Amino acid sequence: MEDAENIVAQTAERIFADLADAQTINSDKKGSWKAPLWRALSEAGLPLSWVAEEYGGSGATLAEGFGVLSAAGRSALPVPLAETMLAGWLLSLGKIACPEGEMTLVPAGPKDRITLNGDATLSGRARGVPFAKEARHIAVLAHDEKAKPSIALVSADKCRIESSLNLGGDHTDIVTFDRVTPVAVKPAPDDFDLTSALLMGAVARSLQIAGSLESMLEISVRYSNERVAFEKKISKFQAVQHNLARLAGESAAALAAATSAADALADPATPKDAAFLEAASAKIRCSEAAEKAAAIAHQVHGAIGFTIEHILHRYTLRALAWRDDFGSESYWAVELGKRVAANGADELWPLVASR
Amino acid sequence: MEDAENIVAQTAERIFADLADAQTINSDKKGSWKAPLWRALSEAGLPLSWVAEEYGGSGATLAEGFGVLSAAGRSALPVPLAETMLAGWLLSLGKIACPEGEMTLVPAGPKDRITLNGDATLSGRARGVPFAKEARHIAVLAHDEKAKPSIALVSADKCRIESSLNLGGDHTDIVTFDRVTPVAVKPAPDDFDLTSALLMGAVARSLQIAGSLESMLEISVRYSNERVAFEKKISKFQAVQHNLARLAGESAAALAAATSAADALADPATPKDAAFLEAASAKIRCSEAAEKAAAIAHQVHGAIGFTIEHILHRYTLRALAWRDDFGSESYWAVELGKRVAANGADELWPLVASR
Amino acid sequence: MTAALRFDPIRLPPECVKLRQEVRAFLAEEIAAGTFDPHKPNREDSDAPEFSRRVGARGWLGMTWPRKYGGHERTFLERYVVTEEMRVANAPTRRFFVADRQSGPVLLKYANERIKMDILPRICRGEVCFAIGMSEPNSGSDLFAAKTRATKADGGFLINGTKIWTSSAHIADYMIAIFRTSPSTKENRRHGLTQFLVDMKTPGIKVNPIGQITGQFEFNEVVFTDAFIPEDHVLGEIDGAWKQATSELAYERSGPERFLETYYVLTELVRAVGPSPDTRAAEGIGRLVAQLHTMRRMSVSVAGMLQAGKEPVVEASIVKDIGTIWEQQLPHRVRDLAAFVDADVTNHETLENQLAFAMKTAPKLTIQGGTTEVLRGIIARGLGLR
Amino acid sequence: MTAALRFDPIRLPPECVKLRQEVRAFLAEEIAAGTFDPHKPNREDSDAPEFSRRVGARGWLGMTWPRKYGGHERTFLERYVVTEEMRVANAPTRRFFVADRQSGPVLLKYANERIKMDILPRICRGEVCFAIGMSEPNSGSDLFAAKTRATKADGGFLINGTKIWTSSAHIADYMIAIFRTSPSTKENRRHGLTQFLVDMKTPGIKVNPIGQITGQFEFNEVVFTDAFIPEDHVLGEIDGAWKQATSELAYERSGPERFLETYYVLTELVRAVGPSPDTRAAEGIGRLVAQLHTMRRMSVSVAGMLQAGKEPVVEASIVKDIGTIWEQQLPHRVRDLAAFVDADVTNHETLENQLAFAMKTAPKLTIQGGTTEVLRGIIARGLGLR
Repeated sequence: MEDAENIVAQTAERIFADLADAQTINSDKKGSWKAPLWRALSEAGLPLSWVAEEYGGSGATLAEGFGVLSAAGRSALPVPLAETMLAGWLLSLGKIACPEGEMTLVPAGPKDRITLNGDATLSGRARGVPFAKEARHIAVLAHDEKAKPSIALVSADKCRIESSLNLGGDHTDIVTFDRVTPVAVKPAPDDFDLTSALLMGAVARSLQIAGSLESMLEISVRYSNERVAFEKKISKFQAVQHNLARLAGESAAALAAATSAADALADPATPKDAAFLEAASAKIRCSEAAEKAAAIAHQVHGAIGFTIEHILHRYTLRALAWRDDFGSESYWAVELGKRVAANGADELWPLVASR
Repeated sequence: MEDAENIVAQTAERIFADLADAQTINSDKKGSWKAPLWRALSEAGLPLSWVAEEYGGSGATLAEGFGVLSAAGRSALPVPLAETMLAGWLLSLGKIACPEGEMTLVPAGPKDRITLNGDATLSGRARGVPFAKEARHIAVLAHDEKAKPSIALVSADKCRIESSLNLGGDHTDIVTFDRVTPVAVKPAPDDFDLTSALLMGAVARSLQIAGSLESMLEISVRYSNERVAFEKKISKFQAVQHNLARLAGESAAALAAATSAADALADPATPKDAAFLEAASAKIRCSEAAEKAAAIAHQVHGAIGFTIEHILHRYTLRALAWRDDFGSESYWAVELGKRVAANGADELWPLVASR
Repeated sequence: MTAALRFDPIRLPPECVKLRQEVRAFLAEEIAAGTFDPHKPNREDSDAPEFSRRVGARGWLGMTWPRKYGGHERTFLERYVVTEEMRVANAPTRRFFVADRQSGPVLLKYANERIKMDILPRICRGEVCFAIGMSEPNSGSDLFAAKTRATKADGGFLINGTKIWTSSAHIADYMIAIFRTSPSTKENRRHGLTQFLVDMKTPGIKVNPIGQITGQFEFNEVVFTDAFIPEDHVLGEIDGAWKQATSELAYERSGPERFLETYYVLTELVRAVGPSPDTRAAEGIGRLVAQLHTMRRMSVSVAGMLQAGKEPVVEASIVKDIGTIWEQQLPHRVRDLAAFVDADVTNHETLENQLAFAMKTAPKLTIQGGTTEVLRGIIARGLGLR
Repeated sequence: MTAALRFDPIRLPPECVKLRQEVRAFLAEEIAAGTFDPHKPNREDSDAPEFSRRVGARGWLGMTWPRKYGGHERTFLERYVVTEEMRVANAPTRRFFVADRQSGPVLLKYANERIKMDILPRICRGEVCFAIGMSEPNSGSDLFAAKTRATKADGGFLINGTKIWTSSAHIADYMIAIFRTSPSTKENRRHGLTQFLVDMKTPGIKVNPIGQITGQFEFNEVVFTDAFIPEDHVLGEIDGAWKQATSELAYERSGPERFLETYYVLTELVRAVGPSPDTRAAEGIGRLVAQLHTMRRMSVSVAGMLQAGKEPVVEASIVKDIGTIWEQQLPHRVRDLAAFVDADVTNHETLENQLAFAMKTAPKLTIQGGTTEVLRGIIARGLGLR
């Protein structure tokens, strides 16, 4: 789907432009931007984009929701929109009605294992759970002792939450479930597992990273056309041009990988192996791009980009932080590599060429 | 030791200039340069630099011999000078008198295991043995069934040699010892093992790689100051300047790592751990530099450097090929990493700062 | 956005899936028949004329061209599928590749009807081989420094000068070349070059093969001495080749051949490590596959733009920039990852041979058909920096 | 050789070995006493004045300077050992580092005797902190675009303008700065700047801290409004600062601080993987250690050249270019290698915190004190390319 046709994403983009301007947020030490922004997003139905109307959501398509996430990345949005969308998506798979307010989800990484006990309580610990501290509810994928997966809705105040911040200054917390009684718990769909949940999260983060890279490119190009050194615009130096060309390349690769993976997940006809390749590759490639792109964007900006007052860090540090969520690039690379090897050399090209 | 004070290296350099000119060798399809070159090297006593006079050598110091290898690298020398020197060094450690003519040595890599049988014959196979096909004798480190190491001198015509060529077109052969009776066999010195032999070979190759990188830098800088494109010398383009600056950096790093390691091995006071760090690091860093430097040198030269007539490939392809000998950079990196980890985090800095 | 870079996801339509199966079946037959060995990229494949004809007979040359010229009016995406399958199989495409990719489209756009009716159907049948005469001894990346002269003569032009690095000139039937018809002007240094169709059988053309470090003889020096070219072999505007060059090069910049040139070593690595690699090898393979997949999706996306009638010069340049650097480094990464592969695995020698050839091929990948430096300049211009 | 780059191996003499033990013992005491925590590079260490005095008392400041100015006439290699041990221990050196490394040597060379006798001994005792006033809001890498004016006044100069990115200005006692005393000339755009010693207590100087993305306040904007500097505080030639800048910057370019800035994450990685890492982690650590060792040997070699009275500008620039890129990428490589470290290892949180801080520090490493682009330009000049 082209963003131009995606009205949901356009709505989001408009709200971000009005209420999540990077410079305004950066200058506002009191966080007074936060409540109006979330209110506007909620009123537009965006946090529950992926929840059917019967469950209290706005029933957008996966593709439309993915467009929202790209836009959120371009804005380096510091509220749990992606997390609430993902939580809503997970709850919908469990046919659980969605509550209002900020949500997040578990698993946030491949080591998160939550147990559904015989008495229908949840036990376990999850690390690096984005925005847990700001969430009212948590959508959880849990497994019983027979490894059968269930989806649960948990009130955040029932959990122990150890607070910490990621590189970008957003919450990434440790959540401990100590025989927590969920608000609701239902069986997960057939075939749904930890990997399915992580892949969806990985694609969400890939889109956000790609979006932030688009913005890094834009503000770096603009800065290079303004800043003068050695008596000319720095954009006229071949070294700067080539650096920006590389940044454009990384941004383009991230964009291509992320949107292709989103399209693969949005297409019900995509074979499972192809979806895995797409989603894992997106997270790997976007994360690799984040490091290179952030380094170039900072290099082009020089000292000014290193200040807290400049908005550049809003994009660079979030892009770097997002690499860690829902499986790092190293994790997905090992998993992808193992699959490729297990399938054998002669199956590699058919897999790559499957879409 | 400064090369300026190293008369042995200066002698070598003079012979290379006279009889191993890269352009002459490159144009000479018949190999008629080879016999006079080897004759001159032999007459100057260079192949047996590291052999004491009592064993038929010229008794140069380790440092002097290392200087010869740097010069050989700068000339991309395609005869087994380094190998004969190493073989002579190994035989001397076993107090075995050296024969005349080309030699090579085994082990050439970490997987080469040669057994000294009860009947004093040798069995086993070694891969990637440099110049085996052109060698008259092979110096061998072998182990008996109790893992006690011995040094042996073997006549090459007693071995089965499967011929192949490395990237640079020099021989790198598979040598099979099938109950071969050596010319001589003696116990190795205490403390001497496979690793000791490989480290010495690794430093030799590091010096050769570093030397070849010096030449790549020199001819690339010269070419960039001659070649005109877009109406100016290509050396005036910032992109070319920065590429050559990076090439200079890689060349400098290789040179520093290799000469430092050579100095460490030449200094009897160097602790064993420090010698390992130096030699392994040299091989790792020089090999990494080879890839980057070769890519840049070719990029600067454009299509002309891709032709068989131009001398560039003599340096680039040999530097790349030498990465494989006496343990690749991956091999040494794993070994070094294991040692560092086994010693523990708090011992890392003391090791790095030990010289 | 300053630069509206777009790489929309393309879902290959069903006809592509079907076509891919046909191409694979065809290639399997050819391999079985001994036409080529997919594991040996380093063969001299300069003369596989029969293979070319069979590819043509399948309708896989001139796929997107009008039927009246022997084409098949199929999509760029279908053409893409054929190209990538051929490339991955290491099929001997040299004889027809340039004609199909570059020369045919130029003729379609600039040649007169008679020439089009004569040559294009023969390209589609796989009967003719093309070369491209751009570089000269003193003009490499800087095409507009070309000096080889086309002097007006009765009914045509006399060509004098030398082209160099001309791939396949030794087996080519035709060359499309740029020659100097006027001096450049102060206002426009790109002025004065004209594009010509050259029949390689013309008297006064001498082809001298140049050896490559790979051991192959793939490119050539081509010396013109009073070689006569008829007037109607001018392609496009006299003195105006520079206007034609940009769009033409777009064809060159983003095809699957721009990142698959050394792909074979990756397949062979997967074979060598076996079904249960350690974490080190698994991660390395996973990253390489993710990078490859991403470039392919970018490249497919560009094919989609071509199909939609766009001229995605910047996007195509990005694919080539990233792609060629990737395929250049690939053999070195594979060598690293294969460092601990047992020398006794069955494909060890194949892998070693492939690595050696790929490493020797590598340097040219970021030079030929637009260097890294030129590509980044194009991208920078697209970003509004120059 | 076109470029006679030399990096001769240096064997640190016995006095260095002894000195190193003394420094380590001293630092261990300081750590035990709670002066600083070597595992916490992210503290605000701007004010550790007592530590500075104790370092001075040990004779480790002004080590290479003449005794008459409070120095110790020891070698550059001894100074090197002290510097690297302090850096690796994450000791709070900010207060004295600039004075010892850069400002003192400038004063030694260009200040009058009275100033030297006044200030240098105090530097050696660890009593004074220096800042360097180079960059301005519109002149970053291009120092010669500086506009802050020094206007001749009775007995001295009046300074008006703004310096920026001035590290430690908020705690500094003095600044060495360049100000414009004349316009640049057509023939020499570097003409017209003069170097001054500025007492930071001078009326008319306002220091505005600038927040960094690391959360620290380390650099500042410094605004001069009719700040008076006495005539004898001119350092070197009026209008001729450009002649002094090159050799001065050499001090900045190759010290161990140029590749050890994020070193702590490597130590912590080794701790986290434990004594028996898998092949992936072992290889990664091995390569990083080899790269680190190589840079250190290069850097020691440059110290040896300084000791021998040479001015190894190109060699020093190479060390800084390679070193800063390495230390910039190091936290990312360590993050990769630590990807599968168990969250329960004892130092997990330390490693995580260190990685976060190192990643935020990383961008500045290739910008401060000579960007990558500037360094490569210097190297290119040394190679004879410009």
